Amino acid sequence: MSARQNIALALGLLVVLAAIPLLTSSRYVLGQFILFFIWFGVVTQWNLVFGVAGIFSLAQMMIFAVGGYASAMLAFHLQWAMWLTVIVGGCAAVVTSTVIGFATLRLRGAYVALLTLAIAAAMQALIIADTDCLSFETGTCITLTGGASGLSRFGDFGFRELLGYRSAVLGEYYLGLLLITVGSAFAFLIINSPLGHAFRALRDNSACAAARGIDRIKYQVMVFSLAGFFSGLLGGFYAGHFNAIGPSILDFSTLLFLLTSMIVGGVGRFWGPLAGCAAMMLFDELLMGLEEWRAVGLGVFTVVAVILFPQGIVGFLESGELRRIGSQLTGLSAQIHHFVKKAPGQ
Amino acid sequence: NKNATAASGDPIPIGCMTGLSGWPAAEALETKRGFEMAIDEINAMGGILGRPLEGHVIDTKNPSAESVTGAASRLIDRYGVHAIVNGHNIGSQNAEYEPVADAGVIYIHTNTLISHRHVIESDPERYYGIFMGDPAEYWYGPGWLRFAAHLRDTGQWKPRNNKVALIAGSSDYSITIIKAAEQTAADFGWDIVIGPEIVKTPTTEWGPVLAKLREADPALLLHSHLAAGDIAQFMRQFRQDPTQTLIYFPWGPLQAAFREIGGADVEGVIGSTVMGLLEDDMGRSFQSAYDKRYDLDPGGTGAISGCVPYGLLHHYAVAAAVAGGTGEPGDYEQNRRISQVLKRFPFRTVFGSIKYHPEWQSAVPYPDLEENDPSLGMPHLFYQVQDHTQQPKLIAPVPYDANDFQLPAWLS
Amino acid sequence: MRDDVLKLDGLSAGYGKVLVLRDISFRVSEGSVVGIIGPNGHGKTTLLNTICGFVSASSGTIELDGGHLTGLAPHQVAARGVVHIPQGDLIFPDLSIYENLLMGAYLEPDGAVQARRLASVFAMFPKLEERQAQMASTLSGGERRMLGIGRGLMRESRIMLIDEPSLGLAPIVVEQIYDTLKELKSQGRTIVLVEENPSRVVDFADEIFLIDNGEIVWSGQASEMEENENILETYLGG
Amino acid sequence: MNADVRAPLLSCQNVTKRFGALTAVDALSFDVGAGEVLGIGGPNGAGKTTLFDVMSGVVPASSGRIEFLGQDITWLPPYRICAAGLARTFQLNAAFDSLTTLENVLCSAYFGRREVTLPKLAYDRETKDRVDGIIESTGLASVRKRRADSLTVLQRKQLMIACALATEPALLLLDEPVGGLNPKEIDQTIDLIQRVRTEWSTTIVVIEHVMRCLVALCDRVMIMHHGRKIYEGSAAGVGTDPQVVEVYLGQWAAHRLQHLIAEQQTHA
Amino acid sequence: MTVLDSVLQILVSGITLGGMYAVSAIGLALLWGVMGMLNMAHGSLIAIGAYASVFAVGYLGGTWYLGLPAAMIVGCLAGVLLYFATARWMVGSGQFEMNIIIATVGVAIVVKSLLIIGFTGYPQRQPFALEGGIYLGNVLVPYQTMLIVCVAIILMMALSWLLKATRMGRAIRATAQSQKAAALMGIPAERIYLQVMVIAGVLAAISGVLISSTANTSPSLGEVTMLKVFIICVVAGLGNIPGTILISFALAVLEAAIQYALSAKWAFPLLLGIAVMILIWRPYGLFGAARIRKV
Ligand SMILES: Nc1ncnc2c1ncn2[C@@H]1O[C@H](COP(=O)(O)OP(=O)(O)OP(=O)(O)O)[C@@H](O)[C@H]1O
Ligand SMILES: Nc1ncnc2c1ncn2[C@@H]1O[C@H](COP(=O)(O)OP(=O)(O)OP(=O)(O)O)[C@@H](O)[C@H]1O
Ligand SMILES: [Mg+2]
Ligand SMILES: [Mg+2]
Repeated sequence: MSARQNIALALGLLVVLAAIPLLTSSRYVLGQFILFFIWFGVVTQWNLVFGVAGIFSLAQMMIFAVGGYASAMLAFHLQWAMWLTVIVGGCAAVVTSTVIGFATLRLRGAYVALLTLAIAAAMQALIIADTDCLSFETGTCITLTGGASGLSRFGDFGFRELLGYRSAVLGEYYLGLLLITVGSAFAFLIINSPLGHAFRALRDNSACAAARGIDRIKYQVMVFSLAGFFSGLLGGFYAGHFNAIGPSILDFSTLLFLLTSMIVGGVGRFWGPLAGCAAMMLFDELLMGLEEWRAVGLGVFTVVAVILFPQGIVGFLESGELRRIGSQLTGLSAQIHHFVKKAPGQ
Repeated sequence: NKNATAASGDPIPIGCMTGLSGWPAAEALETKRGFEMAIDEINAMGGILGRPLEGHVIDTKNPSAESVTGAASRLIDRYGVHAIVNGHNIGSQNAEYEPVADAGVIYIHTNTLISHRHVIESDPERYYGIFMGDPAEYWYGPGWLRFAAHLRDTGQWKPRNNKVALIAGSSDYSITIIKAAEQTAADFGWDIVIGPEIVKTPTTEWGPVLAKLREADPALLLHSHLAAGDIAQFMRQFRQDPTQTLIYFPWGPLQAAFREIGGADVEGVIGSTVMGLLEDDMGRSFQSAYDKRYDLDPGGTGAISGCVPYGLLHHYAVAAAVAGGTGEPGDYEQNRRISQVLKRFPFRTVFGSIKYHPEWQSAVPYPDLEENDPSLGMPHLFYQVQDHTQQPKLIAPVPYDANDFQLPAWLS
Repeated sequence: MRDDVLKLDGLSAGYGKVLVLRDISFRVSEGSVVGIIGPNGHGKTTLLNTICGFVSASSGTIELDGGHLTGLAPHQVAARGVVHIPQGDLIFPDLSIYENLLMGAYLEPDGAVQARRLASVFAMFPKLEERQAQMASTLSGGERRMLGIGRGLMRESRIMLIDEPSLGLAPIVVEQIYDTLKELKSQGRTIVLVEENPSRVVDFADEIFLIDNGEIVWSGQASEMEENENILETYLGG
Repeated sequence: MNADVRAPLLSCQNVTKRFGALTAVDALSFDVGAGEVLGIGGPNGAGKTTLFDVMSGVVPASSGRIEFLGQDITWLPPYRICAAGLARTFQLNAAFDSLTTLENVLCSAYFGRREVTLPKLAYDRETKDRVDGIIESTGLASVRKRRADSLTVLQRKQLMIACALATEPALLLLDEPVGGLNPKEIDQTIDLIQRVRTEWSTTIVVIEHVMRCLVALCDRVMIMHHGRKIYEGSAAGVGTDPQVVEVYLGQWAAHRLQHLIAEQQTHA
Repeated sequence: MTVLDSVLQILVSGITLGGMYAVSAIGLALLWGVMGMLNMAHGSLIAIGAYASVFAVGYLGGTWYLGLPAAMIVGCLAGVLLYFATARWMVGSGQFEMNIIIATVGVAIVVKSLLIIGFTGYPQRQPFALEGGIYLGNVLVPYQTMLIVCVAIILMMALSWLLKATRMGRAIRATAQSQKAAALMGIPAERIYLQVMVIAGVLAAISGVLISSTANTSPSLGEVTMLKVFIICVVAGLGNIPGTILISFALAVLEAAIQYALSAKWAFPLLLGIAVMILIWRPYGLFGAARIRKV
């Protein structure tokens, strides 16, 4: 697809998403969309590191959590406004992400995956084991990170006061939409800029890239830093939206769900995260009725999806299947056009 | 005849959220069963003012803020439930309170979290409909220290020193319990020598912890690790070279797996629950009805989890009937009335009395909160494994204590 | 008339929807050497890859000794006695030279035969013997090529497909390789050879096929080729 | 021009590269003068590619010193060496496989010409124009939009040269630029290299086993063996050096080489 | 309790844990370290083995030692099924490495849910267990621990030998490096994957039976040690099988020592910290060699 087609498709989607609250006021539907925005946004940034730059980093949820925790802690302990803490959270995530970029510099493939996973697991373990009380309020111990029970009720984006409790979700919906729009536009710009080419060049052949003037250290660290900011912002948005954050955000199962979304959608492709997250969340939703068999259904779906679409859903669509259908459609529309033009004459 | 009393009229949708497809699956299934059993019983008795209840059970996967919030919104939006009644969804951090409070429906759960109280107190007007059907996990800690002091003071057990060791698993509950014990230990005359030591869940190799324990040699151990298999392994390894320590685990010893895996090594251990099926007529008849209905081995552990939504839903039904009917989402007035009734009238069910604290909106514990009237508090039940082939014996509090405390074999 | 070992009939093949080979038919008779030449990127490698099963034919048939190869997986084709020495080497990077060579004899369970062949490969490329334990991934371009060819010689074949044997090799080694090929030819082996250097092919092959744009545009005896200077001129230059 | 008066553009002194017990490049010293074309030959495994690797910084030297444009580049990382004006091609036809031809060249042009502190979000006009020119003159115009992994051998070789040129090198190292090509294509490539030399006034070092190419292109030839220099001089002398013939050329190739040189001289 | 006793206790605990890690690592080291196929369903195979034994003995009423052969048979079947659910469709495709991770994640989710549905989520008693042990001072070394350690070492050695010295082992390594080149040699890549997954299934099932008597037979058995086992494989250097055993014991003893000396809450984070440091210092693991790819 050309850049123009991509932009047209993106704008179309944006209009549709912006119109959703007009079609339904169901808090559940909007809530699921907000969750979709969060996961989609996170996967988009992850895709920059994992797919575009080809670095097997599994630190994404940790970077997200740093953003979330930083905003939550500032809001909780210092009573800062969420709008502010979210930005600080984004910056904290950039710092963390950059450090991870440095730590993984000398590593390749599975070794990167393990190092990042270990860092994330260590962070979770440290949070859970955080039991040193900063203060005792109403008989309970308040710790820096909230420990195993996490932090909650530290404030939100003010939509509740502004729009009332029931419409607050609307505000958060549009805030989420704004975040993913900006985040995706950012990812799109990066992927199609010299920087994006440098990332891909390093992934394809790092020795050759070095000989063409591309400094691996610099750009690897850079891709981590860039992907960190929106991940952190989204972490803060998550914290503000749910008004809670806890160590379960670092659970392996969430990470795997998102990793699966990325791969099912199509690794390294701009539309991959969107297709993957949408497919996984939609399917999970459809399986709701299966109760205890729901996880079985999701597992089977995952296996079948990678078998049927080894290049991801987007890869499958790009591989010609869609083009075939598309050309049939344009053929059809040409015929209709032809017919319509002819009709009045007769 | 039966049909005469059976409910007719518009069904009342009632929700239940539980992690059927996640790690809590085993208990979640019992939650679902207890919920459905209560609905059938209530409907057979005529429903709420003649309207039958219609249950909607929804899966919360591995409970987390997003999945439980989503489940609550879905129940309200999609099914328009008038109430949500279930067991616990640990990990949600009370985030689901928001959609529930927005809709104003009644929500009764047993998340067993001390933070429930803080939420309610922060805005009683907003959270009027949200109740925690059991006392917070917090009470396990002080409850055990009080009970141990009682054993000491009544001479049933003569500790060699006043040292206590505190060990916890890496879960929210476990840590809150241990922190509560840490804060109150001194009040009961105990001196903390180990801990709180937090061990990752799961842990099955206890050597390093036991080495510390053997060095410190405390008279009392509170081990708030919750996984039955893990603590059974602890006991097996402890008994290889035991110290003169009275050992307590909250909740874990009540599970069949604890005795199955630990065998004779677990005899003498004390466990407790702040909410549990009583061994009285009411409890026993529930147990047998439950086991029969779901074709379970008689006397199994399923009913212990199943009784939770069962009792809570009955309480709700009675309260709604007294208040003149249920309230749909948005009907704040009616739901407020139900909330008033729930707080006003304690309800005796298969796990004791549900008496909601007027400000905290959670069940009042007995006797931990210095509540001396068992009809006004939910009993914190203490059990001792006396024979590993049998269910643990209920040894406290009065008047539910059918059995006596026995000095564990390793305490000479 | 000798028997046909390999028979291609109306073979077309390509990548995705792009056809690279169109309607290729020819026979290779027992003990003969067939040379395939043609401009770069016009399908020579694709032809060999189609025979050995890497690329699937979109139409047409491939027969080996009267049995079908079309549609078989590469390892099945190999098991029928097709040895392919591919253009891109396809060595096992993290096996040693020695292990790479042994892999060449995977279908040859007899240890004594293996040892004999190994000795002859080592005799041809003493460098490989010297460096037996070196990881294949660290070899120089030419050494990789030697390894690729050596590995192909580790097994008995009904037909050998060789893609550009002289690529990246020092002139003296090229000489040696052609000597070996000539020896194989004299032993009656059947060989299909793709080579960029027409003078080599003319020297060595019995029959030559010129592939242009996926089609056979000329075929004939090597001797006819020399006479037909303008064909060489048009397609391959000096 | 005379080779002696040209100031050395690149000078290698005692460059050594060891891999464990193996010395791939052994205390090698040589100069390359501005504007000249130096050919390198030698048996397989002689250390030619390794020499390029060391010069371009892809692998670090074990010892020795490399000076380029008066600057010591021995320990510089490859991307700095590239920015300094030394570009190379690879023996195994390396390219960025998932990028198109155009993107490959653009990317090299953007990052390789000078050190980029902070990349912009789009390529500038000047780079794009320059890249268009290079694609045109290297004969890749018809495959601008094709992914690099679907190119033919010849096109990949052209692409590598195009990418290297896009970095605007003062010195271009070519590793077997005509290996695997047929005579016609070899001539085309020789022609391209000659144009590079004149139009971009680039100094060139070329590794090649095809003697025809060395003879046609080089002012001077160096033959390596076991990491050492065994011959340095005119292309004409290669075929007559007994050691070179013995370890590298063999009788037949030596003979052909003589033939070629004679032919060239009659042409001239 | 003397200091010596404490030290002994730490050592015995470390060795018990180490044996558990080593034995859990075996099948994984084969599939991941050697074949480059990260099998996220490895933990499921372990759990399947443990439950096969529980089922054969506890539900069908076999003698306790029959649990092991039962588990091996079921492990073999599980390997076959795993192959047909995942690798069968992916061998030879470009995205193999990544897709196989996701496919096995899917399988792991399915297996765990099915185990929960079939056996409930509560832990059960593993009938295959050696009772008793030998006292070293006041410290008991259980027979089960000794069995686990011996089995781990023997299996690892056997695996090492298989891979290094046999035709099949070479074919396995060759297929892992290039499925295309292997096919050219006449090696059926699919069959190699099937064989290897069956071997991994059997090995994992054996480890499941062995460790579940000390680590609880529950549907998440195997899963809980997975992260540590991943770390062990990587710290040792992927594909280095003797190194994997060594690191299993080293890290486990370290873990036990930290638990004792500092506090249990630091054991896991510190262990991870050490792993991170080792990787930064030696990017290919302690015993691994860098992979060289020429351009
Ligand atoms: N994997 C692939 N995907 C798409 N197209 C390909 C692929 N491999 C080769 N091609 C195309 O197929 C055509 C024929 O290539 P092939 O390699 O068969 O040519 P060749 O005659 O062997 O040339 P060479 O001298 O380069 O080896 C080329 O145009 C090439 O671009
Ligand atoms: N990483 C390495 N480890 C060990 N040996 C190596 C390594 N890299 C190269 N070698 C060896 O160094 C020697 C020189 O290799 P190099 O690639 O420079 O040869 P070359 O002269 O380019 O040969 P060719 O003409 O075959 O390309 C070879 O014998 C090769 O096996
Ligand atoms: Mg070819
Ligand atoms: Mg070379």
